[in-house]
Amino acid sequence: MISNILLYTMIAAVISFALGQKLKAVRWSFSALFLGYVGFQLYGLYGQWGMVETHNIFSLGSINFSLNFGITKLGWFFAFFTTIINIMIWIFSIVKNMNEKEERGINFLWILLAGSNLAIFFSVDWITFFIAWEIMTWTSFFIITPGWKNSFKAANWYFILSMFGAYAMLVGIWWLYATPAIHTLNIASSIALLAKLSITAPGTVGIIIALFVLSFFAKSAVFPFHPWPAEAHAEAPDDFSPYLSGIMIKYGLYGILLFIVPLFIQIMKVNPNIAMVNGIPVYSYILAWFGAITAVLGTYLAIVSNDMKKLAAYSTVSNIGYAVTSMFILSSAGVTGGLFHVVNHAVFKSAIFLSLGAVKFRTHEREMHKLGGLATKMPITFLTFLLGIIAAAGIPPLNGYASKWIIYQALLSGHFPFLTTMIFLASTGAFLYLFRALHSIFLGQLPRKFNNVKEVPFLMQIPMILGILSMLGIGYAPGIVLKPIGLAVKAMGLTPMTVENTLMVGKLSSINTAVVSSTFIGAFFFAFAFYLIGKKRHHVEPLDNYTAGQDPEEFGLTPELYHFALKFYEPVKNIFRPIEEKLNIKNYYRALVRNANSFGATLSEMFKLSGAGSSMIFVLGLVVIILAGWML
Amino acid sequence: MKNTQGMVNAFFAFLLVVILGIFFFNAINQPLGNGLVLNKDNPDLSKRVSIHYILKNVHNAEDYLAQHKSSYFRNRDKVKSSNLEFGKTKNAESGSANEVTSIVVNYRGFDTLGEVTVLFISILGLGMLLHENKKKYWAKPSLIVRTGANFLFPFIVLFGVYVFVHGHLTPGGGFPGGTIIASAALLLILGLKDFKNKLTMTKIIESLAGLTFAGLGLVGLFTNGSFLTNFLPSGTMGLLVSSGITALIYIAVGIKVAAELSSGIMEMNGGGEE
Amino acid sequence: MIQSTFFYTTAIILFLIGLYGVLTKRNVIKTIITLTIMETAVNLFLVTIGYVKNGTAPIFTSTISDVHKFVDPLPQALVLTSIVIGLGTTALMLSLAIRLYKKYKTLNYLEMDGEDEK
Amino acid sequence: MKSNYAVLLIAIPLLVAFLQPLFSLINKRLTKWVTFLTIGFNFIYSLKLLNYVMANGAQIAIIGNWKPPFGINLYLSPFSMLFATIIYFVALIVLLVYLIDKPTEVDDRMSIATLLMVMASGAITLTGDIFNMFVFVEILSISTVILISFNNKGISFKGAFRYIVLASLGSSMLLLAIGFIYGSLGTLNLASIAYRFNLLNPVYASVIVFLFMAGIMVEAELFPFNAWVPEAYKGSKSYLNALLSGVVGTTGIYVLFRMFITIFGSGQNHIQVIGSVNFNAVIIVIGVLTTLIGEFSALSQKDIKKILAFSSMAQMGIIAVTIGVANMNSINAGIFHLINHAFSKSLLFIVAFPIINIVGSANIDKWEGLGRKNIFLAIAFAIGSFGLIGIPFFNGFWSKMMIVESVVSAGGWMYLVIGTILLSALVETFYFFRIIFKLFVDKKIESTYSVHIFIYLAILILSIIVIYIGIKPSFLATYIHKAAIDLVDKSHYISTVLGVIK
Amino acid sequence: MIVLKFIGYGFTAIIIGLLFMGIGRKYTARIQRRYGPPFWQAFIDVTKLFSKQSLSHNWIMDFGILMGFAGIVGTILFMPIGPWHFFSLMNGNIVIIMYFMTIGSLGMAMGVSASGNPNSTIGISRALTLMVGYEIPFVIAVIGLIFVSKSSLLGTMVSLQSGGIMNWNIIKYPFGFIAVEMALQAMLGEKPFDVITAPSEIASGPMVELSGKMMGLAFLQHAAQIFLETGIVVNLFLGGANNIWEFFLKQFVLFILSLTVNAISPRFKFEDAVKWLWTWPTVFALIQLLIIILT
Repeated sequence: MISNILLYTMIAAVISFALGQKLKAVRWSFSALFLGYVGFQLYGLYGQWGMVETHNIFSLGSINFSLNFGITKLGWFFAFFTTIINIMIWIFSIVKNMNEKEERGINFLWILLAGSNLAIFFSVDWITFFIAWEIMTWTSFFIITPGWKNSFKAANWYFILSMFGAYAMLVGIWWLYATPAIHTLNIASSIALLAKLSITAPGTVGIIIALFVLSFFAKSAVFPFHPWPAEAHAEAPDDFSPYLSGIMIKYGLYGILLFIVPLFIQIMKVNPNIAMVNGIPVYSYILAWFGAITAVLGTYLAIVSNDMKKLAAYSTVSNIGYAVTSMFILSSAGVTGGLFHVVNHAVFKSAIFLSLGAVKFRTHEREMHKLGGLATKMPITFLTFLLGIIAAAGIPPLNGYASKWIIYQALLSGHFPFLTTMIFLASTGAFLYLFRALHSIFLGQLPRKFNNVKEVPFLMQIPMILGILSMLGIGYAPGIVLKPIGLAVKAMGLTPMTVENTLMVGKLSSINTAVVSSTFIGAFFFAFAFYLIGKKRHHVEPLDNYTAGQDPEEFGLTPELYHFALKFYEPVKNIFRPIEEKLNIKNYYRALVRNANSFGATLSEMFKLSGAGSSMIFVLGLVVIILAGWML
Repeated sequence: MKNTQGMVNAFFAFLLVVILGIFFFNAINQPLGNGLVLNKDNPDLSKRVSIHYILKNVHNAEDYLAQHKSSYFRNRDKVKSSNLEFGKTKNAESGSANEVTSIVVNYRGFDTLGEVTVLFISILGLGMLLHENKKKYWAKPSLIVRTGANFLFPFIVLFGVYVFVHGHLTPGGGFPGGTIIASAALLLILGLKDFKNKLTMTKIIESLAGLTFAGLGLVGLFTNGSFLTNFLPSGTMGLLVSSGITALIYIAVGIKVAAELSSGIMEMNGGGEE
Repeated sequence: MIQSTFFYTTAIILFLIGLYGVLTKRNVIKTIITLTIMETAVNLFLVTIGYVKNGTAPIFTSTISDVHKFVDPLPQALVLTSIVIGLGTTALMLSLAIRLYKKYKTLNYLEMDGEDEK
Repeated sequence: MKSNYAVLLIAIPLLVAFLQPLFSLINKRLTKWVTFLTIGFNFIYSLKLLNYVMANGAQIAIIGNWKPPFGINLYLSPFSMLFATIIYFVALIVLLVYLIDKPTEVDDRMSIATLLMVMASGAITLTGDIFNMFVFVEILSISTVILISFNNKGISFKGAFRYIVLASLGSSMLLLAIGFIYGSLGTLNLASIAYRFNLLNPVYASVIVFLFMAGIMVEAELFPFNAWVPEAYKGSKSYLNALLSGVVGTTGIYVLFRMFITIFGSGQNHIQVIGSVNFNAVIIVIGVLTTLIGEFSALSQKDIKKILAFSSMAQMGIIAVTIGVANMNSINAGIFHLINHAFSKSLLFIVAFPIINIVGSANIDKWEGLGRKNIFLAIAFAIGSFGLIGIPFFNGFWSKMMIVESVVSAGGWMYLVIGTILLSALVETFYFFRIIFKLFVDKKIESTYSVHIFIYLAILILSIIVIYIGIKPSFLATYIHKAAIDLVDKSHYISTVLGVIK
Repeated sequence: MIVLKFIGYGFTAIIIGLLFMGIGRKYTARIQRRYGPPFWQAFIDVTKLFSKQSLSHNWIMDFGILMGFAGIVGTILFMPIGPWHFFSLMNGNIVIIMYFMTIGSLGMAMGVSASGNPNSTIGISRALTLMVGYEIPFVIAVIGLIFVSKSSLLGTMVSLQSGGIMNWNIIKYPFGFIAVEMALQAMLGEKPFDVITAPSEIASGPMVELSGKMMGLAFLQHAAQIFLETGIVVNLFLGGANNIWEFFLKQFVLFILSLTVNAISPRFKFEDAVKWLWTWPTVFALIQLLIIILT
C-alpha cells in the first residue's frame, strides 16, 4: 500500500515531466489533485499500525540492503499533516507558477519531494530513512536554486549543513550496525538495544546519539546550524518557502521524536546509573539548552533583519527552538507540547509565508521598508498575516497559544526556571519582530507605486483562507490534533496528557480553549459597545497627519519617506552591538569555507612544482612512508 | 638567493637519497636465518625456476606444490645428472644452445612480445611527437664518410643478419642484430647527403615482422592449444636449423627491431617530409 | 676476488646517484640522463642476481656444457627486456624534450610557463 | 583447453596493432575504426569469458605450453575478468567519441597507442607473472604518454613529461622490487610468490612491498606518487581523460588489490604485517591523504579537467582505504566503488568534451547557461556527478554506503578515517553542485558547435548504466561477490595456478 | 447572567482605573506643589472625548484600538479580584494573563501604526522593546512564585498567602517583590520609563494620531491596564484580598508608590531604560529565584 503510494508518486512525477514545458496549468493542477489523492489514501491508512512492506535491493558481503516501509503512529501523524499543508501550498503555487516564470522540471522535483517526504515518515529502517532523507535534501536543493546566483549561495548554506548532517547520520547508522550488541538497521529495535547498551557502554551510545543529533539539528537549523534558513528560505521561490519553513525544517524534529526522545525515555527506564538533572538525563538537558539558545538567537536575528522572508525564516528558527527545548524535557507534556507546536507552527508559518508570497506576487518586493499600507489593498492577505502572527506570538485565541501553553506547563512543572526564562524571552521577542513585519508591510503609509495593487486571485486566497480557518479551528479545539498526538506519545512509552476537544489538563493548571476564545469575543463586543457611542468617525487620508502644524507634502515628504520602517529596532541593535560580532556565527562558517578554499589552493600548488619537484614529492613521500611505516 | 635555494634543495635531496640508501643497504645486508633474503655469492640455482630452464626439463619438473616450499627441485642430485650436450641432444624442450635465448623467446616468449610492443609503441610515439619535424640537411659529408658509408653498409647489414640468425646459438639475437642494422641506416643518413627517408618501407617491414611474431604465436594456439607454443620440432641443439620457432621469432624480432630503430632514426632526422 | 656484494653496492650507489640527479636537476635533458643512469643501475642489479662465482655464460658450446657453472640466465633475459624498455622510454623522453624545447625555447623546466590557463 | 584461448584478448590487439601501419597506408581514418572494432571484439570476448569463469570458477591460460611457475600464465577469475571487461567497455565508449573527433595527421599512431594501452591494461589484470606485469605496465605508461601528448599543446608535453619521469622512477622501483623478489624467492610467477612470500625475511619483505607500492601507485594516482595527475589531465583531451581515469587508474588500483590482498597479504581478511610494518595502516594513510588532498585541491580549481582529475585522485584514495581496511565488506565496497567510479568519471569526462567545445572553455565559470543551450548534456553531467557523489538511486550511493559501513565496522582509529573521508565527500559534493548549478543558470550561450550523434550515444549508454546500477545494483552484486571471494582466497589462487596441494 | 457579570467586571476596572488616574494627577500635582485637577477629572476627560468628532485613516485603525481595549478587558476576567473570580478552572492562570494582555498591546500597536504617523510608530517600537525589558524580571520573579506554589493559578497563590501579613509573598520573597515593583513601573509607563509617550520627544508617541472616541478608548484602556497590572501584583505579592475594597486599597498603595517615583524621577534614555531593566530588576529576580531553588 505504502509502496504503491510512493510508486504512484514517481509515476506522477514522470507524467508531469512528460507533460512538458507548455501545459503549466494542467501540470500544477494535476499535481495538486494528485496530492489530494495521496492525502485521501493516507487517511485510509489510519489505524493500520505495524504494517511493514519490504523490498530487497541487493545484498553484498554481509549487508543486505532493502527498503522497508511501515506505518507508525508518529510517522502517520507527520505524513498526514504534512500532506494536508502541502496541498494548501500547492494550490497557492498553481496560480503563482501560471503567472510567473516557471523553471524547467520544478514540478517534477516538487512531486519527488512530496514522495520523499512520505518515504521519510514511513521508513522503518535506517537505510530507507537515509535514502529518503538524501533524496529530500537534493530535490529541495534544486528547488531552492532555480537559476539565479544569490539563491545558489543561499542554498549552499542549506545544502552543506544538511549534507554534513546527513554524513554524520550515515556514520551513526553504520556505527549502530557495527556495534555487536545492536547490529540492526531497524529503527525501533535499535532504540531498545541502544538503551540496554547504555548500561555497559555509555560512551558509544553517547557518540551515536551525538551523531544523530548533529544530523537532526543540522536539518532543523538548531544552534549552531541556525544560519541556513534565513538564507535558503529567503531566496527560495515564494511558493516553496512555506514548504521549507512549514514542513522541511520539521524533518529534524521528526528524527528527534523518532529516535532520540524515545531513546532517552528508554534509557531512563532501563539504566539506573545515568547522570540526571531535574529528572532528565544530563545529555537531554544540554540538548534542551541548545533549543533554548536557538529560540533566543532566532528571535534576536529576526528582530534585526529587514528582509521579510528572512524575518519569517528566523522566526521559524526560534519556533523550532521552543519545540526542541520542549521535547527534550522528556515529560509527557513536553513531548506533546513539542509535537503540537510542530503542527501549529507548520500551519501558521505556512500561512505567514503564503501571505508574504502573495505580497511578493503583487509587489515583487522583499525588503520591508519599501512596502507599507497594503492592508487596505489586500485585506485577505492582511488578515492571514495578522492571524498568523497572532498565532506565532502565542496570543490566546489562536492555535499557537495552545501549544505554547503546554510547553510552559512542561517547563514549569519540570522545574526548569532558566529554560522557561529563555523561552519566555524568545516568545516576547517574537512579538517585536512579528509586529514589525505587520507594520512595515501592511500598516503605515502606502507607497505611491503600490496604489494600484490588487488582492491576489481567488485561487491563491483559498489556501490562505484555509490557513485562517485551521488556525482558528485548532485554537478553538486543540483536542482534534492532540488526540492523535496522544497516540504517538503513548507509543513512545509516556502517559499522554488528558485532553478533550477544547480542554487541556496540565499539572499546574488546566485550560479550556473554547472559554478563552469566547472571552475574547465577548470582550470585543464589550469594547465595540463603547465604539458605538458618540459621533460617526470621520475618514481622512493617511498622509493628512499630525506634523506639528506642517503639511507633510510641503516639506517634501512622500508616503515612502514618511513610512517609518527601516531600522525599526535600531535601539535593540544598539543594545546588542557589543556582542553582535560574536553572535554572528555565519562569520565562523564563512571563515571555514575560506580556509578550506585556500587550503585547497595551497595543496594544489604542490602539483605545479617543477619536474624535479614532483620527483621530490615522490621520493620524499616514499621516504616518509617508509620511515612512518617502520615507526607505526 | 636562487643559489641558496638550490643548495638547500640539493642538501635535502642528498638527505633523502642517503636515507633511501640506508634502506636499500639494510635490505641487501639482511642476515640469513630469519627467512629468505637476497641470494648473494653463488646462489643456489636449485631454489630458482631457472634451473629447469637450464636443464630444459620444465615438463618433467615434479608437481611444484608437492615440493618443499623453499625449493623448486626435490632431488638436488638430479641437477648434477644433466645429459645435455652441445650438438648431440635432440628434441630437448627448447632447442637453442643459448639458454638466454631459450628463455627470452621460448619459455618467456610472451614477455618478449610485450617488449617488442614497447619498442614499437615508443617509436610510434616518437614519430607522433616529431611528425612536424622538418628534414634537416647536414653539412656535406666528407669523402671518407661517404665512401665508408657506401662501402660498409652491406657488411654491417650482413653482420646484423648474422647476429640475429644465430641468436639461438651464440650471444646476441634479434635485438642486437636489429640494432646493428639500424646503425647501418644511421650511417647512411650521416653519409649520404641526399638520403631519402623510407618510412613507408620500414613501416611495412616492421608490420610484417610483427605480424610474423604474433602470427607464429597464434599458430601455436590453434595447433597445439597454447599461445606461442613451439610447434616445430626443436631439432638437434647447436645446429643452425634447430629450436623450432625460437629461431624464426628471433629473425622476425631482428627484422622488426631493425625497421623500428631505423624508422626512429629517420623520424628524428625529419620524418615529416618524405 | 670480486664479491657480488660489490656489484650490489655499486648498483645501489649508481641508483642513488641517478636519483639524486633526478631530484636536483631542472634541465630536461639532465633529468633524462639521470633517469637512464638509474635504469642502468637497476639492470646491473638484476644481472648481479644471476651472478655465480667463476661461472660461465649460459650458452652451450662445443666446449662448455657444464650446466653447474652457468650463471642464472633468467635475470639476463629480464635485463634484455629492461634494456629495450629503457631504450623506448628514453627515445620517447627525448622526443618530448625536443617538443618542449620547440614550444618554450628552453630546457629548464622551471621556465616553461604560459598557456596553462586557456 | 578452452581457457588458453583467453590469450586472444592480448594477441588479437597486438596482431592488429602490428597491422595498423598497413591500414594507415590505405586510410588514416580506417585505423580508428579498426581499433574500435578490435576493442569491441575484446569486450565481447571478455564478457563471454567472464560468464564462463562465473559459472566454472577460476581458470588459467597457459602460454607457450609451459606450466606455471615456469611459463607465463594468465589467470582468469571473476575478479580479473570483471575488471578486464570493464576496462574494455570504458575504452569502447571512449573510442566511440574518438571516432568522430576531428581528424588529425597522427590519427594512425594515436589509434595504435590507444589500442595498445587498452590491451596492456587488460593484460595487467589478467597476467599471472610479475615481470610480465611490469612489461605491460611499461606499455601502458608509454601509450599513456602518447595519449597525453596527443592534444599537441605545451601543457600536454609538460604533463606527459612529468608523467613519464614519474613513471620511469616508478618502474625503476618496480624492477628493483622484481629483482629483490627473484633474488630471494627464485620465481616470477605470482602464485608462486604468494605461496612463498611468508618465508621471506620480514624486513626484506617489507622493502619489496614498499618498492612495489611506489612503482604501482604512480598508475593508481595515489598521493605522494601522483604529481603528474593534474597537469596530464589538463593537457590531455577531455574524453581521453576518461581513459586515464577509467583505464589507467582502474588498472593501478586493480594491481594494488591483487598484490596486497592476494599475493603479499595473507588472503583472508588482512594484509599481513610485514616486518613490523603495518601495511594496512600505510595504505589507509595514503588513501586518506590522497582523498583529502584531491578533494580540497579540486575545490580551489576552475578548470573542469583539473577538477575531475583531482576528483579521480580522491576517489582512488577512497578505494585505497578500502584496500587497507581489508575486511570482506570493504573489499566488496572497494570493487564496487572502483567500477562505479570508472563509469561515472568516464561519463563526466566524455560529457565535458562537447561542453568544452560548445562553451569554448574548460573554465567552469564560463559554463553558465549551458542547460539552456543543450539540456541533454547538462542533465548527463548532473547524472555523472550524482553517480560520483553518491546520491540515492545513482550507482555511487550504494558503494559509498558500503564503504562507510566497512570502514566504520573496522572500529578504532577508523572513525577518524571515515570522518576525513566524509569531510572530503562533503567538499566534493559542494564543488560538483556548484558546477551543476552553473549549468542551469539562466544565460545565453552563442555557439555553432553541433554535437555528433556518437557522443550522444556514448553519453546515453553511460548514463543508463549509472542509473541502472543505482536502481538495480543486484545484477552487479553477484559479480562483485564472486570477485571479492576470488580476491581474498589466496590458497585457491595458488592451487588453481600451481596445481592442487596433495 | 454571565453577560451582566462580564459588564460588571469591565466597568469596575474602568471606573477604578479612571479614579486612580484622577487621584494620581492630583497627587503628582501636590508633590510638585501645584494645585492639580479634581480627582474626577479623568471621567470628565473621557466623556468629553467620546462626545467629540473622531478622525480615522482606515478601518484597521478602529479595529486595532477596539482590539486593544478588548484585550485588556478580557484579561481582567482572568484575574481574581478579592473574592471575585470569573472562571473557576482558570482562576488567574498567569500564563493566560500574560499572553492575553499582549492582545491589548498588539491591538493598540496595530491601531496606531495603521495611522501612518512616524511618531506613533516610534512610540510603538519603543513600547514593544520596553516590553521585552520589563517582562524578563517580571517573569523570572513569577516563575519563582509558581515553583513555590506548585501552580500557575493566581487564585492558588492567593490562597497560599492567606492567614496574616507574614504569609504574604512580599515578606517571604522581598527580592522578587522589588523586581516586580521595578517592572511595574515600566509596565505602567511611569517615569523614569515613560519613553513610550515621551511628549517632548515624539509628541505623545502612540497617541499622536488619536482623537475623539479613539482617544477615549485608548484612555479607557489605560485605565483598565492600571487596574489590571496593579491587581496582578497585589495577587502575587500582597496576598490578594478578602473583599474587593481591601483589594482596591492594596492596588491604590501600589499605584501611589509608583506615582511617587514618577513624580520625582527624570526620564531614562530609551536604550538605558531597557538595559537598566535587564540589570537591576533582573538581578533581584534572579537572586530571588536562586533562593527559591536552593531552599
